[in-house]
Amino acid sequence: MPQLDSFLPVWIVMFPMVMTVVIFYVEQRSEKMRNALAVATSVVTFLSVLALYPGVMAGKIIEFELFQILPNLAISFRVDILSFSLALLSSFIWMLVAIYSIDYMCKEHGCNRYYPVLIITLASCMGIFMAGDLFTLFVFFELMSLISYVLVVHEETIEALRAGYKYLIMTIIGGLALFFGIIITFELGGSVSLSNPVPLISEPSNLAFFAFISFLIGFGMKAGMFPLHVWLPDAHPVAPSPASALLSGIMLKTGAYGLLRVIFHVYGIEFMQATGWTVILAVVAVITILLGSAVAITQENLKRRLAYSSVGQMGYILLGISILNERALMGNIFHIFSHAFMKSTLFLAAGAIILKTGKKNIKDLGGIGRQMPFTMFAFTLAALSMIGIPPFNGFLSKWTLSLGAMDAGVPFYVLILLISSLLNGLYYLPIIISAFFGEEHGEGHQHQSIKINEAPYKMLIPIAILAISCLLFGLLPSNLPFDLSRVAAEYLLRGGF
Amino acid sequence: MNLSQHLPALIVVVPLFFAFVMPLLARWRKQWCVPVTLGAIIFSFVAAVKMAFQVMNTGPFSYYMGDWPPPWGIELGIDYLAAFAALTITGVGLLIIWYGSKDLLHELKAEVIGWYYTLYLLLIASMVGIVITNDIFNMFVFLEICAIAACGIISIKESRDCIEAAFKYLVLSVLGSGAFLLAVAMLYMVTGHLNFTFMAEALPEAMALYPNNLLVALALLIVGLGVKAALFPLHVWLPDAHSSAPSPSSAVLSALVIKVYAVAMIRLLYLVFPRELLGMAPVMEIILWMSSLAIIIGSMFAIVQDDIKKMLAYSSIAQIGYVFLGVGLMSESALVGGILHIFNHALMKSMLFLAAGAFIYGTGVRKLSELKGIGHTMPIPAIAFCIGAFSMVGIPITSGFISKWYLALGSLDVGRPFFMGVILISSLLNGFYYLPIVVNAFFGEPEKAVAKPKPLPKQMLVPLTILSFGVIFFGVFPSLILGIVYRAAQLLLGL
Amino acid sequence: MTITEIVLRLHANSYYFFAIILFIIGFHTMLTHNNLIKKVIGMNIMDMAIFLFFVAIGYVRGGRSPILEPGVNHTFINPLPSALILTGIVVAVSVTAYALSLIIKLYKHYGTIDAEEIMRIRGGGSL
Amino acid sequence: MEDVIVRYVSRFILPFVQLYGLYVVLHGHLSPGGGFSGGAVIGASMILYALSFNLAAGSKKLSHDVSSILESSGALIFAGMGLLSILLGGNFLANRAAGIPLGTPGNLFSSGSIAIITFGVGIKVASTMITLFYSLIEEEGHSHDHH
Repeated sequence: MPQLDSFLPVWIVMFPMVMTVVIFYVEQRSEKMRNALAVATSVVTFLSVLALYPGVMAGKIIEFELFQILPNLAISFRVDILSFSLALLSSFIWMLVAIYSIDYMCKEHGCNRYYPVLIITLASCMGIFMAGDLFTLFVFFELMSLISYVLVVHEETIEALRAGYKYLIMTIIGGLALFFGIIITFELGGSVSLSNPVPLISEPSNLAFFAFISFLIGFGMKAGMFPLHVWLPDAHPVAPSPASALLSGIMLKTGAYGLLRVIFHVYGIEFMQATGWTVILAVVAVITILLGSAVAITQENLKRRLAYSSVGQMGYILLGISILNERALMGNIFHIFSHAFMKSTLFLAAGAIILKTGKKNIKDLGGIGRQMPFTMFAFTLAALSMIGIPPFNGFLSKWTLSLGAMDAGVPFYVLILLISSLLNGLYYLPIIISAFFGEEHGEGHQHQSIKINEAPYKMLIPIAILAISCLLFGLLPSNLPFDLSRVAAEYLLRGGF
Repeated sequence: MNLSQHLPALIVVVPLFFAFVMPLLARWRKQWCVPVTLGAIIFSFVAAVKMAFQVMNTGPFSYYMGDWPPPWGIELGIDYLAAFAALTITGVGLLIIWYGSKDLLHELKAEVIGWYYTLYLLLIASMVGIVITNDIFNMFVFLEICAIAACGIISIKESRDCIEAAFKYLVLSVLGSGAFLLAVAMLYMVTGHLNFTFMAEALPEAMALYPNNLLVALALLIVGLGVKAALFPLHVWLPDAHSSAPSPSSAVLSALVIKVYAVAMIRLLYLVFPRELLGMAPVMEIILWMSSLAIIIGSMFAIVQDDIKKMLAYSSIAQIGYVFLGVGLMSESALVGGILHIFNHALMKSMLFLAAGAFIYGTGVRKLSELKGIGHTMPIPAIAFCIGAFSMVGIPITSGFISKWYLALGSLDVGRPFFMGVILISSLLNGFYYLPIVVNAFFGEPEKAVAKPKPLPKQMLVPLTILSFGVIFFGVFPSLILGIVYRAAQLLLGL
Repeated sequence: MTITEIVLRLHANSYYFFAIILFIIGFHTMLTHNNLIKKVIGMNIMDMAIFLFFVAIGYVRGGRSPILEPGVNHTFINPLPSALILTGIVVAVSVTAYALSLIIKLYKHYGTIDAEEIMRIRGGGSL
Repeated sequence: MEDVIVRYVSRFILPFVQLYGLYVVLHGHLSPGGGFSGGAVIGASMILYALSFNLAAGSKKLSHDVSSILESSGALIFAGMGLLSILLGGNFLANRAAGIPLGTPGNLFSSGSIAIITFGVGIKVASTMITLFYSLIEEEGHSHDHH
């Protein structure tokens, strides 16, 4: 049914939006209904995305124009293999996080604000991945960025508000930079559609360069690119853990996704190779990797350490984009998957620990592995994957990335990846070691008698699924994310058609 | 008798007529004041809608007062710009006074409320008059009525600040009018006409003979209208006047009154003065730089304000800069952006002022720092304020984005990305002062007066809701209004 | 240009010349005097200068007011500027009245009509 | 003010002043002058009366209320004539084109709606002058009370 197909993207974006309103009304009556609806919405969204699978794998590109805001400037949707992959990933993780939230958030205040926001950010995130032109992408990007502000400041502590303000200002800066880039693209190309048969900008010029830099700032801000990462380590830790998982696991990736679209659709690969502008991206990516990993070591707060680790990991993805060959791209897209799985596992596990013990600092976590073995086991799996130990998915993505770097003749990048993995080891392993073998100390010592249980099963199941995915997608030579990454990379290099 | 053919006259005369009826009503039938005022403005609004449709279907048309054809009689010319501006004025004006019908009760003494409606109707009539007249002296008369009525709706609240602000405004306004009248004299001297069309025909010839005369006239016009439109650096009167006035007055002053002068200036610069004259002196360059400074400095001043209405007033200075930026760039997109911003800013700023008014009405708090948590206790005005703020920053799907889009496109069209940078920097600055308010409103514990506000009457909530809906609606479907704006810009540029 | 020529030209344009001088006097009064009443007077002088300028445009030397009488043929002045200026005068009168009433109110609030004094009482700002 | 000379003189000249004002208003369409000049003369005469006798006496002759009603009605006459032209099928303020009889040029009752409009303007101007005077005087009185 071709008809149904082309409406699906609209449905996927609109359904959560409508449900947001529904939830908003329902939550006045019943909390249970609210939670159920939130989970149901994310499940339905995930299934709807999944329904796109046959069409997309057959190489079909679904396009649908909703309406034109201005001449040549429409709200339109377009699903190709790359959109599909990321949408699938996001909706999947969103679903798990929604389930996780039910128990995590039950003790938090302001749930009536949290759930609608959770669902509408899902909608806008789907909108970003399924946008058919840069303008739609921009609209949903801004929507997501602004609304996730509410997630960031959910705790309403002074710390959170301060981090939120930083986040908000950076978002505005990023949004304006994107606006700048998009309008130059529109001026030069006459359109901002992603389904243009040829790249929108074909002539290098000052304006085109400005636009590139603007896109880099706009999307790089979101992706936590150096030097625009400053908001990230503040904003991610202060959010509630499920929200941190989404912020780090998914929302960072929208920036990378945007950059992919810009490089392959707005400029085109030949253009990029000819001008060599990606060198800028490569340089900042390298700095981002080293900086993120190195600073993470010095962090005492667990979630803050995870946030810095995200900065480092986003550096891999940006580096992958800058290399511009098939294997690097493949590694890069696969790393989007891997990092999403790993980082959400880590944040959700951290959340479970915080919920049960209230401990946020790493030095207090000694012996926690004996009290919450299951959670800590999942944490360990993800952390090992993060370091890049085979056979986890983190290893697979780094491996592919390195191969790509070798193909491109820059073994230097491989060295960077190695150093960074070493640093990752330096900051993840101590947590694990002290959790399982360390002595319990600190404030918790007096309350030795209080038995700390595992988190409720509604929280454990998502953690388990994610942790197992880390292992599974690394272990199996041919799995769905890997295939998708491969096809998407080929597709992008073909010029995106 | 076919009423619809007399709409251009009636749209001005009906509010004018009821303005004079109002003192009588205020004396004997107080309860009729509000319905009659609303009725008169609704009539004008319907007339404006009808004229807009007519102008879109059959093109510009004119109306001869007293059946005297120009150049002898006064001609009212309904072109795209006029219809568009009339629509904006009457539409937004209607919502503001609807809101005002309740808000004024607590801001003004009971015995002067009738007079307020008189002044308001005069103001609406004169603003519509300014935009639809095709006769420069007629324009001057309407300018004066507008100036006095505008000062009147400030000074009617007899507080110290209001009287003082009104006096300052009046003096500067009179200076502006004087400059305008002198310019009219100079133009009449060399062309012998007062009608725009005839003047425009005679000017090229006159320019060859008396270029200096025309340059002086042009300078006087820009200064005269610039003072009234608060174009930087002639804005000194605006912050006091707009912040001290009663909220509906602030809304109408910021949203409409300063725009009307911009419309007058657009008409004179583009339709009357020959293009070569604009080439002789760097007029457009000057306007461009003045507006850029207005945009940046207005926003910067707004950041340091602690009074909510004063902040909005400074923001208006920046926003009028956008309109003039569009005028100065002289490209189609930019002009579209500038003209569209007249409408968009009218929506946004009236909404913001009305929301601020609602805060003041409900809690009596004017200080930004004390408005913490207002979003919990007064959700509708706070959400309206939030939408307005987003629109000011230029977040997509709000109407502010559309005008910024066109302005930026226009500055690229003429190859001057610098001015796009100005727009973006000012958007950022807007973010700096609007967003903290929004954040404070929703993420803070209400204290003292903010915790227990007076409930807002429906007459205040409904206009606010309509305006905020409008901001979103025209952000998503700008094409409804863009058609007429495009044609206006094309007509002005002679495309 | 010799002095005579300048004088002759000034004489030919004497109305305009004096209008401009009046304008400057008015403008100067308005800007430099602190007394609000004097400001209003300056405003009026300025307005009058403009009116003079405007009316002078329509004046024809030796012309009469244009009342048509059968059989008599005269040079007439251009009545239009005069008619327009009548409107201008009306406006000036209303503005003056309004300004004066505002000054009365200001006096009521501040007990002075000196702009600087008012500024001092308010503490900052300008009038 | 209790000055006998002023009172006597003003009582003597007031009728002439008013008559002259009325003349100027009514001949507005025939000769120089018109609603504004004539109205100003009439208004001035009323102000003179109020000044030379006293405010209370002036108010008795023409109270603030009445003058503001006259003020509104003067303007309404103007606008009403304009609307009448529309009712008669012409444009706003149309005179002959709307079919209003013009009469013989030079006669007092001629020139159609212009005469009536001039009369309306005369009323408006005269009453406005008086209202302004009253308003300012009353305000002044208030401010003296205040201090």
